[in-house]
Amino acid sequence: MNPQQSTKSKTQSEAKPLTMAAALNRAMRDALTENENVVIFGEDVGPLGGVFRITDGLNRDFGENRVWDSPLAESGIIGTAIGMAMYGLRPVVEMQFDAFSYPAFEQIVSHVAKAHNRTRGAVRLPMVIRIPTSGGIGGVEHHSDSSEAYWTHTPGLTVVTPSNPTDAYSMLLESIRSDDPIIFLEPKSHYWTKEPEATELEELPMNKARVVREGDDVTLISYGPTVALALKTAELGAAEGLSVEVIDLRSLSPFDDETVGASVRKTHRAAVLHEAAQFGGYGAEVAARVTEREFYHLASPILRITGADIPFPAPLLEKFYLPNPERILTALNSWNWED
Amino acid sequence: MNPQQSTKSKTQSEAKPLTMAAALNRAMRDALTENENVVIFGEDVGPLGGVFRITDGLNRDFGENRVWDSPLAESGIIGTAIGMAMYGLRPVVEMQFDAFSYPAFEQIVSHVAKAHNRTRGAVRLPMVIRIPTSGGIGGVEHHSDSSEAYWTHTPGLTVVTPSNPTDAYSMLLESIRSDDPIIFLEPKSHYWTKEPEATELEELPMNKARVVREGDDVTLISYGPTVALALKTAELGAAEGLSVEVIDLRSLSPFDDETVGASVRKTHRAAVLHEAAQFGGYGAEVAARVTEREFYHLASPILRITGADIPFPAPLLEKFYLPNPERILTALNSWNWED
Amino acid sequence: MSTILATPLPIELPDVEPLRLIGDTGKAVPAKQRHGFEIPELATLLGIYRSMVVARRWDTQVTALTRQGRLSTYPSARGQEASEIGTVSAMSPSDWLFPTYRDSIAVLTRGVPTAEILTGFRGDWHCGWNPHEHATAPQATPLATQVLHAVGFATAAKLKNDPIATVAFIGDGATSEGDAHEGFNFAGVWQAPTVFVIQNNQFAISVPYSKQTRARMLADRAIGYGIPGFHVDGNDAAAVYAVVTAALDRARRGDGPTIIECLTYRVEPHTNSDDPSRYRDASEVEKWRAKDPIERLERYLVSEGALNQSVRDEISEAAEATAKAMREALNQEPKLDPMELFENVYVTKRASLQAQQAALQTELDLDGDSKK
Amino acid sequence: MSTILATPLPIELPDVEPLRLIGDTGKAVPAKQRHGFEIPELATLLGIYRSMVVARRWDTQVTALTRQGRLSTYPSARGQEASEIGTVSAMSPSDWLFPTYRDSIAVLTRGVPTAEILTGFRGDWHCGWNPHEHATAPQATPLATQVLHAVGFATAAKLKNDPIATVAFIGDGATSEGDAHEGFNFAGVWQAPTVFVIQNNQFAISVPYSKQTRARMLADRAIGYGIPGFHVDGNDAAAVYAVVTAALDRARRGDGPTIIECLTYRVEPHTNSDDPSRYRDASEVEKWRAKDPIERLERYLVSEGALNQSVRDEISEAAEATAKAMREALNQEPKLDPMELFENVYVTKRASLQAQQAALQTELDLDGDSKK
Ligand SMILES: Cc1ncc(C[n+]2csc(CCOP(=O)(O)OP(=O)(O)O)c2C)c(N)n1
Ligand SMILES: Cc1ncc(C[n+]2csc(CCOP(=O)(O)OP(=O)(O)O)c2C)c(N)n1
Ligand SMILES: [Mg+2]
Ligand SMILES: [Mg+2]
Repeated sequence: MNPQQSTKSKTQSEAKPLTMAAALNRAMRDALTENENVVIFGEDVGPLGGVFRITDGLNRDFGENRVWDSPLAESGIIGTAIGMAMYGLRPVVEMQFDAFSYPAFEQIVSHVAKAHNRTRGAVRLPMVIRIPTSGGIGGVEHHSDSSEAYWTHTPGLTVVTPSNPTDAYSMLLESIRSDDPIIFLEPKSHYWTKEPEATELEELPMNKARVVREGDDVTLISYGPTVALALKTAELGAAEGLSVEVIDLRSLSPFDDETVGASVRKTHRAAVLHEAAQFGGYGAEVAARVTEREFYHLASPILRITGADIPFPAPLLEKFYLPNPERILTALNSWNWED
Repeated sequence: MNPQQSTKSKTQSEAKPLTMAAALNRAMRDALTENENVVIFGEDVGPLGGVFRITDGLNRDFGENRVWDSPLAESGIIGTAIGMAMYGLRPVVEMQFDAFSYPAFEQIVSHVAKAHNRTRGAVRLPMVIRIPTSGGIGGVEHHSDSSEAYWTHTPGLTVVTPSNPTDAYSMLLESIRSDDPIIFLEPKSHYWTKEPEATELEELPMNKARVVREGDDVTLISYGPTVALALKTAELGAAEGLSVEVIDLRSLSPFDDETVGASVRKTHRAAVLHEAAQFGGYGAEVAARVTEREFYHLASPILRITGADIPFPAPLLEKFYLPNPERILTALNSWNWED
Repeated sequence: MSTILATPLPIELPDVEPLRLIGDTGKAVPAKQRHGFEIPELATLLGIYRSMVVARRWDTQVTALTRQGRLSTYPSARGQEASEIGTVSAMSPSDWLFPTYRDSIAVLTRGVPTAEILTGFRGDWHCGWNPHEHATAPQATPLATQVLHAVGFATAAKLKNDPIATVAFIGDGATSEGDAHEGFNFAGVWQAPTVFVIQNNQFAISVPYSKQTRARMLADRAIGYGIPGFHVDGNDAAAVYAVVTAALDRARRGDGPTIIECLTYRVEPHTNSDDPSRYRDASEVEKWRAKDPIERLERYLVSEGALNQSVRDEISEAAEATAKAMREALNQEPKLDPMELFENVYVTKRASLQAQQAALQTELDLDGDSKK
Repeated sequence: MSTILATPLPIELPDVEPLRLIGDTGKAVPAKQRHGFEIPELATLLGIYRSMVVARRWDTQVTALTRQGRLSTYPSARGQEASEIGTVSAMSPSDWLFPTYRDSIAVLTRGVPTAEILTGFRGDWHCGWNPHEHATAPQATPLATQVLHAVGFATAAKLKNDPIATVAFIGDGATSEGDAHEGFNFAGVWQAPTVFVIQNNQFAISVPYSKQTRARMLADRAIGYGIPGFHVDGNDAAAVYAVVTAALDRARRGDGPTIIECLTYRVEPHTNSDDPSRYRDASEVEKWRAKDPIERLERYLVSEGALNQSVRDEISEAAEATAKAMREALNQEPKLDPMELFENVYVTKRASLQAQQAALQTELDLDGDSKK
């Protein structure tokens, strides 16, 4: 069966998942069903269903040869996944948290990202590296990192992150079907957020950003865990008479210059939100590239509203670190709005 | 003997080194002499003196207990250096090339960067991680990476890089004396560049940027291997009537906002140069932060003139990848100079 | 001699039972099965027993309060007291311990105050104690990384002719990480005075030993590093204490590192958020609960006449006092100072961080004002 | 049985000589010292000998041209021909090889054309051949990483009931890396059909075995993964071939992985830019040059009457032809297309990369114009 034949929307509409966790689970289930080369392995992804239960039931339903627990070694997981992908399988592996992908850094940066280029296109590595990312759940040290800047700076990697169940489903399925290796960042604080009943998001390829709320005064550029934050800020802003356009980037690499550029040319102002530290963070790329392209349309510098340049705090202190709507609005008010 | 008592300038003037390699060697020699807690280890840094011979003679002169070859494992080198630094030693370790520091990524990001913060200042890790960085020497795959963006995005790390022998000496000595862990990037293409006889650079703390050439029309922000490139471009520019100010950042983290800001407020235009890929590269931070601070002084967007968003090319193709003076001048000419 | 190891291994190596000095039922193992080790003196064992009882009570209390949501997370070491306490009881105060998240009771036994241990699990800061004050490193979360720290620390001490040793705890799962290997190997080459105590509790979260490695036993790893390896009954505090003591002596004598595998079992869930019903039978857990290390040592002490009612009472009281202190520590509101977030990122102050700190202070001040 | 491994190891394990089937002087080792292995048939050995001679000539030629600066770098495998060729001669064409930078002669013997091997060392592209065409992965530079790829590939084949095996070469130094450990361990648990061939040439650039590990031998590592380990004379092509063949059979039978340590020596510098006088005695090198693996096999074949002058002549001619082809390949100007730099970074085309590609094209066009 040709995986491309099954249409995403059909599979999805059959049973619309309510939480992002359920959506991700369904995407893997559908991928396992549609393509016998899809395999899933990693730490605790088998009978336990992963520490977040995202692979719940898959080991039971597809068996040990399709979904299994590996020994506890991240470089080992990525390295063996590379070999499997070279063979022709489509491994979907889980790093338990961002910080626990670091032991696999060399395999990801020196091999996953480079094998296709190294071999002039002869070796493809169709693999997905799922990483529950970011904070907001009061995790102890090493459980709340945001690692996107490391991956997005690495040529050869594609980095995407959904912010809602609909996207989680379609983007994960698209990632598994992709012939490129994909870093798939799952905002863990939103695993259990339910899709508002009313939402009927349009299907969109994963390399496109989405305008999730229209506005005129300022463009808030967000992704993964900060999309909900941006929307909340927009609500508050509206109450104060500020019309905020919210963009969900969805794909961090590649970056959708068109969608973002169009918005900024309309609003003339923009801010980018993320949880990671600011210095050299992903927001730097967003600010730099949008400024390069839209400088003469900008009324004020692009703001970065992000985590501070400190290690992610202990659980009881994370609220001081994470951007919040008030902080964002204060930052926006720092602009000279007379210009 | 208190290491802080010996003045840098004195030791240095005794025998001014000619190449950066010799300067670095002398800095380590002086550090080993002045402080018995300094130790040096890593792959091949003993009798061989390192693959670039930067530790030449140190094992012979200081013995196996001060300078020695470790087993071949980068995580092992960093991890054991952490333990030694906890004990009170000041390890100076070498990663043979940027790409071979990646196996140590977890130890660097999750421990080196975080131990002091984790323990509320109780545990200090005075260690220096030397990394020969960047391309330009026709190295085969994995021998020409520029890893600075990974380190500079990591709170807790200090990242510096010299561009000339004088700085190489003083900055390495200052790094070894520092109580913070330092990532010390050595532009390998300049190891054998000799200091022009005439140069008498002033001593400068390593956290300060240096204006290495004054100019009025544009600020070229460079560091490590791109400083010489920037200077060459400035020469060419001068011939065309373009007055280029060249800044050598020296410290990548922290960033010297004052020196760079002052220059940009004077020239109203800036470009940042580096070898690493552009997307999410260090130049993004430079462009973003300088724009944030100096937006109303900027006549045009800050340009990033960098490597392309591709893996570092094979030796015979690197010349197409590395920025060159013509490319830089062309880029500068892309600005609307009428503004 | 020219025998060769060039045949499949199962043929070469004999079956092995873990070393034990006191059997399941609390009886001393016959001398000829003790492989040269002696049962520690009663006074020593009584001290260990006392620490184990106190630790169990403390662990139980922490677990209960974690279930109530008072702590962010807590990985219990219930059932592993013989390994945990047997090990640290063999250490001298100046030897350094490199523990993991699992080893809170070992840290407690080292003398770190309750409140300082709970800091990390409650979430007011990452590490609550000053490692230099207690010769105890922060509890490592990134698996196996601490093994290398222990080797580096020990090597530094050796270079300085400082006669201390280090002990690194590591779990069975974590031995699969590259860092474990690098640590064992560096220690062998450098003859670092380090004792590696592998607590093989047979699970890494949900993953059983059989999916972790095909090694007969983890002690076998030692052979590949040219260092001694011991396979010890991890529920026999006497055996753990005796072997760790011998290994520490060896280390201090300059004879290098040792790997000690303590075979035990994690009777509790991995942490409070785990659900073991998904991956193991309750009956297996019950089997191991019956092999309780505290009961075993207690039976031995009783049979040797070393544990009378008044000692028992005293120990109970100490345990209750520790539990009470634990509850009280937790009842103290944590002192949270968001400004501290910026204080120790670097030793050398940074203007940019001070600016971020000031911005947060302004935000909090405004917030305070708006709430007035 | 309840023997125990609870004593320092040197007491437990016997001295071990590496397995050899043909001795230093070219004589067959007595049957009872062959540990169950048979000397391969003469026809097989003659084929191996032929490949070794060709490989030596090729390697010598490449080394010479590298000294002249015609290649960017070249790590010679001179003196390791028995390990390199003995191994790949045991493989079937559909088995996959995962080589390192050191193993060009193995890649050559697999049938990859000279020009395609030299691509990487000359520097026109990172890897010159299509791995799928030759069942040979790119030569790995990041040490030990390829071990995991070999395990993953083999596991995938096993999952698909595809009866192939994989072979990963790895150096003595690289066995210290975490990835080597993870690879051996994963292979054990998954019973991957992989053969790990450790070429212990006793140096990692300048670092001798004694600073790399305290293990008696690297084959001992196998014990800690519950898999078979063999310690083989890496200068005896017959032994290497026999043991690798047995291990591949085992793998294909579903009996899992094997570690084979080939004890040999790097007689050349690490690469052309190395200076061995800084770290080892020339006399040691001479000692090992005298143990030349080609001469040893030659003596055996001659003594068995399998190598007459006409065969020798034919082999010499083949070797010269290979060297000539090598020189010719290098005389071809490399085809360099800077536009290709952007073509295969992703399978899925990216607008941003196409823009960067176009910008470079414009720059080159302008440059071309300006030079007209
Ligand atoms: C590098 C890394 N990977 C993954 C994790 C997540 N994790 C925490 S504990 C654990 C299981 C560890 O098992 P084991 O080593 O046997 O120790 P135990 O918990 O049984 O004491 C895992 C996978 C981690 N902390 N660090
Ligand atoms: C991860 C990594 N670290 C360091 C290097 C640099 N390096 C290349 S070869 C080498 C020595 C390898 O020795 P060994 O594994 O014994 O192989 P040999 O060269 O002797 O064949 C080193 C340190 C590398 N390529 N990769
Ligand atoms: Mg365990
Ligand atoms: Mg070697």
